[in-house]
Amino acid sequence: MSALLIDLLSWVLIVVGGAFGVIGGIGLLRLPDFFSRIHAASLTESMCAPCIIAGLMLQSGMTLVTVKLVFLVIFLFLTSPTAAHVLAKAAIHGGLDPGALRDADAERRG
Amino acid sequence: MRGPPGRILARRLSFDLMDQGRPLNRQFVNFVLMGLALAAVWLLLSGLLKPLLLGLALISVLLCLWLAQRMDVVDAENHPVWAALRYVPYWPWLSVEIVKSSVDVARRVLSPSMPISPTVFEIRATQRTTVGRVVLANSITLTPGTVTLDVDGDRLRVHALSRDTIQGLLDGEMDRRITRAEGSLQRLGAAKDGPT
Amino acid sequence: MSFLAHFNYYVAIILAMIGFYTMISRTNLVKKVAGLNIFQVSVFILFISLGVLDGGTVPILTETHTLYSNPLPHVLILTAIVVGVATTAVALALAVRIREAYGTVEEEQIQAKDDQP
Amino acid sequence: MSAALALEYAILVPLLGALLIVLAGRWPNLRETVTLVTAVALFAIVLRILWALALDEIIEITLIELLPGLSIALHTEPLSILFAAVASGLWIVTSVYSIGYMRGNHEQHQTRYYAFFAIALAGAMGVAFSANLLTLFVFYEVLTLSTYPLVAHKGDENARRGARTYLAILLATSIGLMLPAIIWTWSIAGTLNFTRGGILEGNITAGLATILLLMFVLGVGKAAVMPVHRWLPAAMVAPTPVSALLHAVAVVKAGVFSITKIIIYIFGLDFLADVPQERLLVYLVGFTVIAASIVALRQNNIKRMLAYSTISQLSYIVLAALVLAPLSEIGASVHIVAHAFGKITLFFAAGAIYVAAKKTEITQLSGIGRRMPWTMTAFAVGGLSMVGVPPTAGFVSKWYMIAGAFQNDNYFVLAVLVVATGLNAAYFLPIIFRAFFDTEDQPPQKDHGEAPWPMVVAIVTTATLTVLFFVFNGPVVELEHGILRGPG
Amino acid sequence: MLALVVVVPLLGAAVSTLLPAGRLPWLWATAVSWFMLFAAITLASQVMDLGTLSYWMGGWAPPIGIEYRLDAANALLALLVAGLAAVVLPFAGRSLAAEVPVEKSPYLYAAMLLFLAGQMGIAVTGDAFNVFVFLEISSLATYTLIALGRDRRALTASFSYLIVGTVGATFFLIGVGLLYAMTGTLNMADLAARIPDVAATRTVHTAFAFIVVGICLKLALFPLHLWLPNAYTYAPSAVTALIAATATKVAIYVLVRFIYTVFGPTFSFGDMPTVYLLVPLAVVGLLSTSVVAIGQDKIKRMLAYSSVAQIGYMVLGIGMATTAGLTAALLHVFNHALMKGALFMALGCIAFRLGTSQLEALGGVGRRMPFTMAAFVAGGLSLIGVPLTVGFISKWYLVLAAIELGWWPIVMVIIAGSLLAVIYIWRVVEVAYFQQGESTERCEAPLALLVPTWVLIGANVWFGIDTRVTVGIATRAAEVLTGAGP
Amino acid sequence: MIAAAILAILVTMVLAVIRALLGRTVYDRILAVNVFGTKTVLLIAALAFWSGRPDILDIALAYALINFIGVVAVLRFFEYGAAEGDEVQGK
Ligand code: NA
Ligand code: NA
Repeated sequence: MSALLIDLLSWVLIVVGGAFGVIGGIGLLRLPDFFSRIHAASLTESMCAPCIIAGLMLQSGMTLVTVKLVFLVIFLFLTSPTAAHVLAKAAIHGGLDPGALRDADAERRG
Repeated sequence: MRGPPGRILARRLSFDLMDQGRPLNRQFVNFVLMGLALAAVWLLLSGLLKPLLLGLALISVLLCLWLAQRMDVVDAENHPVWAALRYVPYWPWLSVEIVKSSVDVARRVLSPSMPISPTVFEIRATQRTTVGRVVLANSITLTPGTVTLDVDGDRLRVHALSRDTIQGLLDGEMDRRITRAEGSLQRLGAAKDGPT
Repeated sequence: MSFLAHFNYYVAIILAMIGFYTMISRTNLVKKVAGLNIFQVSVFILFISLGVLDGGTVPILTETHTLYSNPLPHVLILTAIVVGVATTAVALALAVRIREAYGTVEEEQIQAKDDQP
Repeated sequence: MSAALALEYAILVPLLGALLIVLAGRWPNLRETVTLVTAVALFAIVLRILWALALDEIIEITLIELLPGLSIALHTEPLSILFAAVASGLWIVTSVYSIGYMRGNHEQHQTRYYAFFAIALAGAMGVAFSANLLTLFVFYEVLTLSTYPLVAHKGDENARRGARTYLAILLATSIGLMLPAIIWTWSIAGTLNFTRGGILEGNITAGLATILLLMFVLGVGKAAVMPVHRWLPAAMVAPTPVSALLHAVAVVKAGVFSITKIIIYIFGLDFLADVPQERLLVYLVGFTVIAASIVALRQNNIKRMLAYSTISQLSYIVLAALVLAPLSEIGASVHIVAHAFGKITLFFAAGAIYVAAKKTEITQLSGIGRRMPWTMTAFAVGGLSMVGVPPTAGFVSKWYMIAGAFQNDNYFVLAVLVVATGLNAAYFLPIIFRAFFDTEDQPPQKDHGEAPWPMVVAIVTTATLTVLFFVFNGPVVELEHGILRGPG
Repeated sequence: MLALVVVVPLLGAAVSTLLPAGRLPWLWATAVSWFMLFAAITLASQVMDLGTLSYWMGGWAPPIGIEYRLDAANALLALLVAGLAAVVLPFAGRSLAAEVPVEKSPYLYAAMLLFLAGQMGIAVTGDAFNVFVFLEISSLATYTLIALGRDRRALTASFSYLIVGTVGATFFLIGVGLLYAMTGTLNMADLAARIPDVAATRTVHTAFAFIVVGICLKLALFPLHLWLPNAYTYAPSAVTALIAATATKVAIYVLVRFIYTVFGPTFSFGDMPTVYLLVPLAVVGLLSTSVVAIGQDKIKRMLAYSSVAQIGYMVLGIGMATTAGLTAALLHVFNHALMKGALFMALGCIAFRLGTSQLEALGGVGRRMPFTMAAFVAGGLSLIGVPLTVGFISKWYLVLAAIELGWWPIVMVIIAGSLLAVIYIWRVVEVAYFQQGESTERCEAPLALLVPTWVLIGANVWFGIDTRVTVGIATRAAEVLTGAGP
Repeated sequence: MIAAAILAILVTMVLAVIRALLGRTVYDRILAVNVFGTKTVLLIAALAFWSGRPDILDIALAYALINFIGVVAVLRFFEYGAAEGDEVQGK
């Protein structure tokens, strides 16, 4: 019963992950400028990858394989934002304009 | 003796490994801890206990430590491993945030009209430790729809996919939670490393 | 079917061509190095694919599997990759030194600077 | 001193001399003494070897074995002893003359000059006593390289250009033709030793033999057979004693000597006799004789005229050798001596005229005979010897050449000899007449007499030798009959 | 011993990096090189009396394991590499101290030892893939060594050499890979045994083409030589002496080994048009690069071009496909190493004093540095091929081989090459001896440089007179390779 | 079912490649390449389960490492400006 449940859950996770991956890819194509595309990318990094890996974990159960998957997901979580950050910085340094700075405090009051 | 378990362990180690009465050497402790962490990683990844492989493991761990020491990435400051432990209570909330914003971004990407309004804005970070501030910046980047462009002092420059999603950040919910997580171990007497 | 039979060859050849073309056509030294790498990788792929057995699996011994693809090419290519990495490292180091000496890694500009001493 | 030892000394002594000359460089008198002593010693050594040969001792020594059957080895036979004797003997005279000339002209780098002169003599001795083609080639090149600094002696652009031509032609011919010819010989005969009757008979077709012979005749550039004669006029930039070395003592003699030796001991007279195409070479050389004489006829510069005369005289020797008759071979070898004596006299005279009167052109010589009687008399003797008029050495050799030509009924050669004699007379006699019987058109700027005494001594000696050889040629001719027996 | 000769320099390189900067690394490297010479001599003598030696790395049998294998051919090569190293390294001490900043010395000599290890490795290994690895080890060392040159052009020279060299090595690797695909082995002996069965396949033909072209890139056969002149010109003097003397020679050896042993003469010259590939290139390269050499006003560059020309001679001998030709080629490999080593070292002496190798700067050097210039002239005569020098011996054999085949035009080409050599050597001699320089005061090179240089000159004369050793080994090697002998 | 995941990943990779080719700015390309890289990691992981050889996961880890370093290195190169061949900063 619970085995079936776990299976089911893992399939769901994998499918969802896959779906978000594809959506991210579409975003990568559809979105108009570099800085918006970063968000599409982070969709595939922060959503797709964890979901799929989690699904796989449920597949493999309490084994070293799971541990490796854990390492994998931790590593991705540490690196992918760093990569995105470096990329954005480089782009700005390279002369891409992320857009004008809006007055944040005004926003908060409004 | 008071202090976090790691610190207590460390003090013990330092007393055993060094001649009595010497003041506790934090950097050395961090080395030992790092070494143990590396060894653990190796074991978990290889899962083999053949003497040859263990020997190789030892060699590579020592090599890593040597390199770390040459690059002096290991200093008296608290070890990221423990830093990571502090933020455990914060992770679930972050995960939920990620899921929510993912759905939102996905919606915007898929909807034919593509309702996006890219924005750049600044928020103020209230964390005292560098680690804390890094956690905030990375959390922002991790959550789809927002990315940290630049950190200078306590001001974070953020790019968002759409105006509507930034309210949460401006309210500083995430910032507050991180600061709390940071503080949560503080009460247990963590290292006082002021803002840099 | 014969096309698929030599699929790996075609891939290797195409990659080699790309790498070679990059090496020759680009005047930026770093891009030349990139081309060189692509060229080498094509050879690695060729080598590895030579060891494949249909139905064979990764040559990591376990109890459950019996049919492995030939490990020797993997070993050799591992060496070749190391050599390749070393070469790339030296090449990039040279590129950096050249940039310090000439202030550029563009061939024509270097040529120009040598011609007008 | 055993004869074999003497052979080695013949090469070592001049080299040692060169070393001592360099060491004594700072003290000119000592240096010149060393030169003279070495020259005399060498001549003595050669006489020792001559003596051994006269007693029919067979002397053959191997210095180095390069490859199996291929060695640097020395031996003696009549032809070589003749050449050696002439070269070493004339070296003494030339050294005396050099002292006068170099000091009289205040030349630079005299140490280098005497040192390389000695090395050149070592090379000449090596060529003379070489027992096989490889040895011949080695010392031939030693001679070439060691004379280069002598030709380039002045060091100005003009001298360097002349020396460049000299070296270029001699090396190009020797490396480009002689060396391949040698290697070819090796590959077909399996040996390079000079052997009586030759080593090629039966190993090579007549046609190829002609090509090989041509490669040798042109490859030995020092023989100055046209069209490889250009180096000789080019070398006129050298100081007169060097010209003497080139024209009389060593260099050109080494050339004709080598060719004669190759014809006799590599091809063999009998073998060549069966090679019809060999005539082609006879024509080529005959042409050289005539052409060179005509060119000489049209020169006004004394040394250039002498240079072209040398070219034609050398071709006499090659021509005689190619006639393949026993008597003509003797004529060839005797003419090596005769021409040496005559030509060195002429060059010494020319040098004396240059040092004393600073005159270089024939037209300037009017009436100089009265100011420099000894010199010009010697010049007359030398000239007559070139023409072949008794009582001079030239007559003897020409006699044997003509006799040889008759022996083989070779009327072409006969004709060449007659015409050439006429031409020689046509360019030597006028000079002699001009010198003695014309009157100076204008008096010279500085009133001069004879050149410094060492030069005069040298000139008179060589002139006397030229005359004496006419009378006492018996022993030499007798010795040269030995050619037909050949080495061991 | 067979393994030590490679392992010692490898470890030696590692040790060198740990040594303090200064003279110590140099002393260490020299010591290692002398050990290598000792080992090489022992091995060579063993080969000459016992025949082929074999050693399995780590006891693994081929084809999995790597076999080190020494016959007459690579014994000669090992002698050559070790001998040259043992002479050049003592020379390097003073010479490099003047050209390379001292703090680099540990890495400099580490690179030199790596280079030697690679060269030795190629010499002794019997494994095709191992050849590739060692080839790259020594090449990498060479790139870094060249880049140490004072002129910034050294960097670009090294870079283009790196690109070409790596492409060459990769071509070679492709060829080896294809051979492996066809035969399932990488051991040269096994390859030699198995190739005949598959010789007809297109794959083997492709493999042959890739290997030959790859090696020809490494050995700078015309027209693939364009990297060489700059590399030799801008490298530090001692480095140039070392690589000019050994690197291309080792590449030549690899070519010979593959054409004659691995593929075998019947395949290489029977099934493949090797002769029509190698001989024309050799001839054209020999003549054209000699002519180019005459035009150079930088003597180092002139000698570099002459090296390309000399490579032409060797390839010519290989292309003759006869025992005589191969003997000549191997002889010239050895002899040219001696003469070029000597010449570049003499040039190093000049550069050490005058700081340049420009022709016009040499006026009157004949008087200022008599012994150095004498060495240069002697080396030059050897290069020309004057008797009593090694140059004459190799030319003699080459011409004999050509005559044996009745290739008269080739004979003329060989001779012409010598004459061109006369011209470019004589340009130097004339300036050095018969032209006045602005300065005339004596500035002879220090003994530390002169002695090694003269040792090589001595070798030029010695092996030009006593040819038993060299000719003996070369003939034996040629017989082994062509299968004519045991 | 894993097949579905693999398929999805492949689709994503294709889309990324398209973006890499369309590019516009070099940074778009690098972004796409980075996505491609992380998807490769996932693909390897998925394949490990698909082929029943979880050992391959180590490769996935190694690849994740290389991918990250690669992207940073490339960015460093472009930030360094070597691609444009302008003067060296701070020299
Ligand atoms: Na590479
Ligand atoms: Na070379």
